[in-house]
Amino acid sequence: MIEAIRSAMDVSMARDDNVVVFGEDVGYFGGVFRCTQGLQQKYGKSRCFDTPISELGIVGAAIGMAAYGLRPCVEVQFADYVYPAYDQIVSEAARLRYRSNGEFTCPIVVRMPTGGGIFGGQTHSQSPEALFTHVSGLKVVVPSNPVDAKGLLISSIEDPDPVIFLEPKRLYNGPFDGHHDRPVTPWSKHELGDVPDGHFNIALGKAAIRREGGDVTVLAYGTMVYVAQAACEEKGIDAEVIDLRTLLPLDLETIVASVKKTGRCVIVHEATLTSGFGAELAALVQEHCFYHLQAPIARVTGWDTPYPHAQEWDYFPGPARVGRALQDVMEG
Amino acid sequence: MIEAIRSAMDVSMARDDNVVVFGEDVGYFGGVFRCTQGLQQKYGKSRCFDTPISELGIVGAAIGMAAYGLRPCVEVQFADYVYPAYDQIVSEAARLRYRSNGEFTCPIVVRMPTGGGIFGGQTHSQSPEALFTHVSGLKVVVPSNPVDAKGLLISSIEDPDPVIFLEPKRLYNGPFDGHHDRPVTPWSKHELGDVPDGHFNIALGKAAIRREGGDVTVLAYGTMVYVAQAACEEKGIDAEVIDLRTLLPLDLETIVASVKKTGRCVIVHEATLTSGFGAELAALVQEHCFYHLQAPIARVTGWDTPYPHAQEWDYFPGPARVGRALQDVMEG
Amino acid sequence: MAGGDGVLKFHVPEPEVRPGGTPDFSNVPIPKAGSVPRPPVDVDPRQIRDLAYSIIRVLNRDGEAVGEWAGTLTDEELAEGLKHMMTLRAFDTRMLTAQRQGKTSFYMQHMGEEAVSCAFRRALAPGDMNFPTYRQAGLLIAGGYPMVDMMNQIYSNEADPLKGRQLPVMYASKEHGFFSISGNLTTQFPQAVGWAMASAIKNDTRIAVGWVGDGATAESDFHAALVFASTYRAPVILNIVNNQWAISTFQGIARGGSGTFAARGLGFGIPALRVDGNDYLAVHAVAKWAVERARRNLGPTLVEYVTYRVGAHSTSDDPSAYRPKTESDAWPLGDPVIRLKNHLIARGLWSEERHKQAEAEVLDTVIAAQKEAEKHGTLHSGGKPSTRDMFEGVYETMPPHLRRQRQQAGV
Amino acid sequence: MAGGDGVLKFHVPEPEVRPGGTPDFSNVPIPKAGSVPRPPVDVDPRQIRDLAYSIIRVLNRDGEAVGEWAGTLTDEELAEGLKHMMTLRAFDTRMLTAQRQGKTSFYMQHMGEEAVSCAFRRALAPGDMNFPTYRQAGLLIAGGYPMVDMMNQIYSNEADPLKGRQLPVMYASKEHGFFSISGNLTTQFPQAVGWAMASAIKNDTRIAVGWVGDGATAESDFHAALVFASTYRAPVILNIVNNQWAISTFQGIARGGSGTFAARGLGFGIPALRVDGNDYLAVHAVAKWAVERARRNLGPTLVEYVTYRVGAHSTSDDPSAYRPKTESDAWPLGDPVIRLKNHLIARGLWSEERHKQAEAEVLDTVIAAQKEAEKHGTLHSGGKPSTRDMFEGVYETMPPHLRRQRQQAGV
Ligand SMILES: Cc1ncc(C[n+]2csc(CCOP(=O)(O)OP(=O)(O)O)c2C)c(N)n1
Ligand SMILES: Cc1ncc(C[n+]2csc(CCOP(=O)(O)OP(=O)(O)O)c2C)c(N)n1
Ligand SMILES: [Mg+2]
Ligand SMILES: [Mg+2]
Repeated sequence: MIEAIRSAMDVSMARDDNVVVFGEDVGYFGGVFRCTQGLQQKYGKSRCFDTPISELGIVGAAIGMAAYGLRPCVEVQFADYVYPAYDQIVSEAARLRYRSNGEFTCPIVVRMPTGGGIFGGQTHSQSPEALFTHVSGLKVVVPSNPVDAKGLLISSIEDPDPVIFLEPKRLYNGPFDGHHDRPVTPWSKHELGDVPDGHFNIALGKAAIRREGGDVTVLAYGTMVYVAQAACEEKGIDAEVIDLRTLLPLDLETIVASVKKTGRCVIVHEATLTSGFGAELAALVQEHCFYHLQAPIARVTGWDTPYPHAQEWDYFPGPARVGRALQDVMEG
Repeated sequence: MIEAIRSAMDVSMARDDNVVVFGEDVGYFGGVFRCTQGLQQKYGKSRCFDTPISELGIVGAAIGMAAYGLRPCVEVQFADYVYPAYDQIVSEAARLRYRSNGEFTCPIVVRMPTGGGIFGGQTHSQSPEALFTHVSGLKVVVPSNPVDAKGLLISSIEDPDPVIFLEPKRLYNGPFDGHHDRPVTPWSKHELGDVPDGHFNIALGKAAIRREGGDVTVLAYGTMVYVAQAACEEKGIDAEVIDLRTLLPLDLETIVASVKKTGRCVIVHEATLTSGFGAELAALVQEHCFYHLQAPIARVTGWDTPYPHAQEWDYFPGPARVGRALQDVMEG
Repeated sequence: MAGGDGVLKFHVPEPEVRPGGTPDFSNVPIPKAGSVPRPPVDVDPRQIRDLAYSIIRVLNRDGEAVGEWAGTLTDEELAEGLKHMMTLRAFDTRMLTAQRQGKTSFYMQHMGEEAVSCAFRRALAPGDMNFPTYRQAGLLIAGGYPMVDMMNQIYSNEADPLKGRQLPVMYASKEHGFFSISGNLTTQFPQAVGWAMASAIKNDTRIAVGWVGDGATAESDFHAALVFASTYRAPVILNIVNNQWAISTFQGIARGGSGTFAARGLGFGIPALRVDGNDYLAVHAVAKWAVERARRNLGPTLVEYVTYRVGAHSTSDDPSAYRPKTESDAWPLGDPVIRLKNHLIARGLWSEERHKQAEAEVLDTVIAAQKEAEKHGTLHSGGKPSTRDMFEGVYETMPPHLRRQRQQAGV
Repeated sequence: MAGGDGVLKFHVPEPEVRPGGTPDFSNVPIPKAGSVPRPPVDVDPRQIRDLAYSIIRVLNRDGEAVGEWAGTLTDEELAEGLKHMMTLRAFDTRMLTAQRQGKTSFYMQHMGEEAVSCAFRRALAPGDMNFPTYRQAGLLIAGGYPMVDMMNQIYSNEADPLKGRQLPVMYASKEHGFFSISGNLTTQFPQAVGWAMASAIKNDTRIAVGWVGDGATAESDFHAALVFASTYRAPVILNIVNNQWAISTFQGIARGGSGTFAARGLGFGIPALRVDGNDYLAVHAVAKWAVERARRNLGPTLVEYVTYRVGAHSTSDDPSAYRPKTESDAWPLGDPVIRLKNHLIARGLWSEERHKQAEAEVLDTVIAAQKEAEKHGTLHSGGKPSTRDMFEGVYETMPPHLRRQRQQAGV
């Protein structure tokens, strides 16, 4: 997935010289996850460069650049470190078009690795997507595979509005399904790891059905798409697994059609439960599918604690927990 | 309500000289809403003082002071300006006890005026509570009347953990019910405006039933408690109105008991809809009361736009909108 | 509160006087006009550290322009500058009254600080971009932005260019080099640096200007701006308007022990100048110097304008609660309008009579604009932006959930 | 990328050399040991601005302690200091290996920077509080915190004082004046100032110390800390450990055009000193000076320690991708352990033989601690903190929703 993300930036930089890429360690070194490797060499230091360790400065400068007419695609080294930039994102990037009635706009992308599963402890594992989905004016994207990562990132860079682009770092090397004791299959062996060269778009705001099924709808994104699929296989449940891909704006239509068909719904995310994005999903599903629901909507999520180091796999909502919830909902 | 809040700090400072109060303009001047008026005079500049305009610094310093053993109660001038302090709140205050296994703790209160209705435009009107309810380790309190404001603030100051204390500024002078074209009754004429002298507690985590009813449960907090009550009166609906008071931890028991009784639920808040706290409430209610619900849970909230200036009353979820939702749910 | 021997004591800075006391600025060192030399623009910043602790002044007490910084403006420009300041002052007076009359919710005036934004604006070229705060409307007035549009914005009326979405005075105009004002302090400062970086990345010639108040320098964005400006040698001017007060807190709370705000630049190797903000000529001369530096790839400049906020912080504020009512009379740098007027009179280019006449003309223009604006409505009466407008412009294309909500709202 | 005439150019700082090049520190001015005078602690900060641009050094090339900053430590203290640094180095070596053996997930070493935290620790009194980063374990080693407990934390084992909740090396000990380390850079800096303010508010005598890396000074929290420290004259020492590198970015990216990090303090009127961070004696002397200032209500001090990160940033990093492999050999300030060793030998207090013996002893102690720790398990084997522990301590009292979740988890 790293190559796909890099390729998205490469393609975008080649097509539009207003696209600039910067962040901590992204220039000469190519990023701690190597997502920007080679871009400085190829496009020069004016197009891809290292920044001081100031997420506020990175996003603040990006907003100014966007107001000038550039299309900055910046990296926050870990999603856990986005908070210093939160004011610039919420009060500025998200509001600029509205408050200036379009005099100034803010086509920026803020990329950040998200999620746990790498023994990163509480400050290298967080999933803060719900802190952005509450902010009018932002778009929030979470790819689950290389093809999507590339197509969605290109669309995000070309989008006229600010996009928060969360990259599940546990997926960088393969479709991790939560079975941490088994080796992960590399993307090269996966259909969605076969990334087309050159430019292509995947539209923001469109979900993808990863597994069709009739008995229950599973709503997931990022790493949880694979965890959910594994749980369905293991339990032998005829579940429909929807990969949301974009959380804001949300593809409500696809969700509602599926739940109306299945009558049951399980929501899975790695972020903590309370006020997580699953809450919004549950609220919407019950609102739009109330008369079709045969059981309460279940949420399987990270617990409401900071992400622990040693107890990583007790914390992570793996296939066993998802499987139990599926069963409960089927029996509910 | 301003006097009640001031009295809570006064009482707490008198009882415990580890309680210190500071923030922008809170010292000599007594705060732009006058909530700290007289405290510097009474307790001296070491206990109540002005700070530089740095919300990050205010909360960061408060965390250090709390680690030392003080109990800082700080003011952020408007909730809209809390974002520069967001990293200190989320990554530090909320995590300190957990990550240090109790070696260091963080008994701080961050007070801030919240909500709109004063023609304050997008940066003096926001209701960011959901950005805090997603953060494990925080408590989130929203009082709706002077008695509660005092009792809850005293409890917050005495709480061993960090508390975000949101003061609906539209309630400072009286129980505003959303009828902006009518004069607001002052608190002196309201039962809950009669604030006892001296020390008393209202426990965090306990909701209050403001209006008993059998047909539908309305979940609200802050200003919306009065809007909801007005809507129920006007529509003549036998609704039970629950004032949540504390959003985190939530009094789920009271909520579930009520919805199981009424079979219907309307949630009201001023914050934007998507990923607002209403989403969490809806998710919980459908989970715990699924088999009792007779209609979809409705949310009446601020629209998913920044808070506009001129269109304030089109934006504000007033009694008319709440009334319509009540009717819909009754018919649902 | 002072501790006993050997124990720590807590220090909180206090202004010299509080209400009831006698205003006293005798501790503020004011160098003689013309006494501060003007270094070449490519000077090594280390050679001019002193400029961060002094005050560059051009107009002396007799209204003469003296010293090396004098002479950057023609007679016509000076006369026009006076008119700009007078216009801004008249504009403020009318809008303050309008607010009191309930025609809008809020207003923020510039009294005493008119020279800063009006004179600075003159040093810029078309295409340069300001990232202002709420107290630089002089940039618009001096830049020829229509007053009617400003008023339409203040009234949130049907002709408001911002469609009623923003608090009064939060103007935005790309064409006039005026970035959208934010209610959140200091966020514009790193944005200005980013804009300047973009201009350098594109090998453009346009420069950016960031503006911030004394109080707002304490915000973290200030640091990010200086770090990025210093590292990338951005073509940006970072302006600090030190009008002595934040809201109720005097400048010492934000400044701490550093003596001046300009000094903040020294830690970043950024040339830092302090200038008499009530001296139209000095402001212009310093602005010109800094603009030339930026334009010539010499990097950022930090400028502190020493001035005084004569009025209330905003219409929501009453300064008599925290400072002596007569403090502004004691302010040693005088009034910018009177000082420029006296200069023109001293040079035989102006007279008291002509000034009165100009005042009347300016007032007429402002009143005419106001009448025109009020045709489009004021906040609570007449035409207003639509509820539909409220749902527009959150994104370029309205997403489905907002369409649903607009529908629910029935508009 | 340089633009043509008259157009703007974008500047990005670059280190002198990259992999493949020959390391070169010839542009780093190194003042002679003993050449920087020691001012009285109550000096006016304005008198000592030069100290922010120089380097205070005590040990000269011949291993002699020279100049006004010499003489703050007894022979025994020096010998003990050497042992502390050797212990820290041995500890690092063992833990690096343990990480490679899969006994833990992550480790961060101190190679080359041992003098900074070890010598500083000596200048503190019981009750003082450090707000460290992840590269000051010397504070614990020199402060007598049990190595076994450090290892238990690193292993996240059943005896981990932090119950497996934290990433390795994120220690916390109130008793040992070591605030809980955060993974988020620089957040501790304003907290240190707050702690110091609290101590002053309570008329206590204890002081606080904030620690930050060169790269992390760019974060906004740095500014907040300096603003608050300056305004309230907090009894705090603000330490910047400049080890030349952040992760892959050299110090020039964070520092920009200011020449030094110490210079940042000048804009706040805070005395700022720069010291040879590889000189145990110099670090201690400067620490003592700053501690005395804080204790005597003279306010904050900013200190920049000039040192070099010899190892990788962390076990997740490989520096050969961004700097010449031999760069550390060229570092002009030498190795802190060897320099102190040579000093003791020069003074006849130590010998090569004795050193070898001490090395062996130190290693034995570390190995013994490691054996002890491993009895309690390592990250993936043996005893570990319980799943129940995971749910505890989010709040003092577990709220109902966490109780429900713990129940769901079946623990
Ligand atoms: C982030 C943030 N915090 C607080 C405020 C509230 N506030 C508005 S203006 C102001 C004072 C600013 O003072 P200064 O920077 O000196 O500017 P001046 O008003 O004097 O021009 C304050 C505290 C705000 N708007 N934004
Ligand atoms: C807020 C935040 N942003 C980014 C990071 C990732 N990060 C961890 S250490 C580091 C480099 C710090 O360099 P420096 O301050 O020089 O300290 P050193 O490692 O050299 O001791 C970075 C970028 C982080 N931990 N926190
Ligand atoms: Mg001011
Ligand atoms: Mg470093």
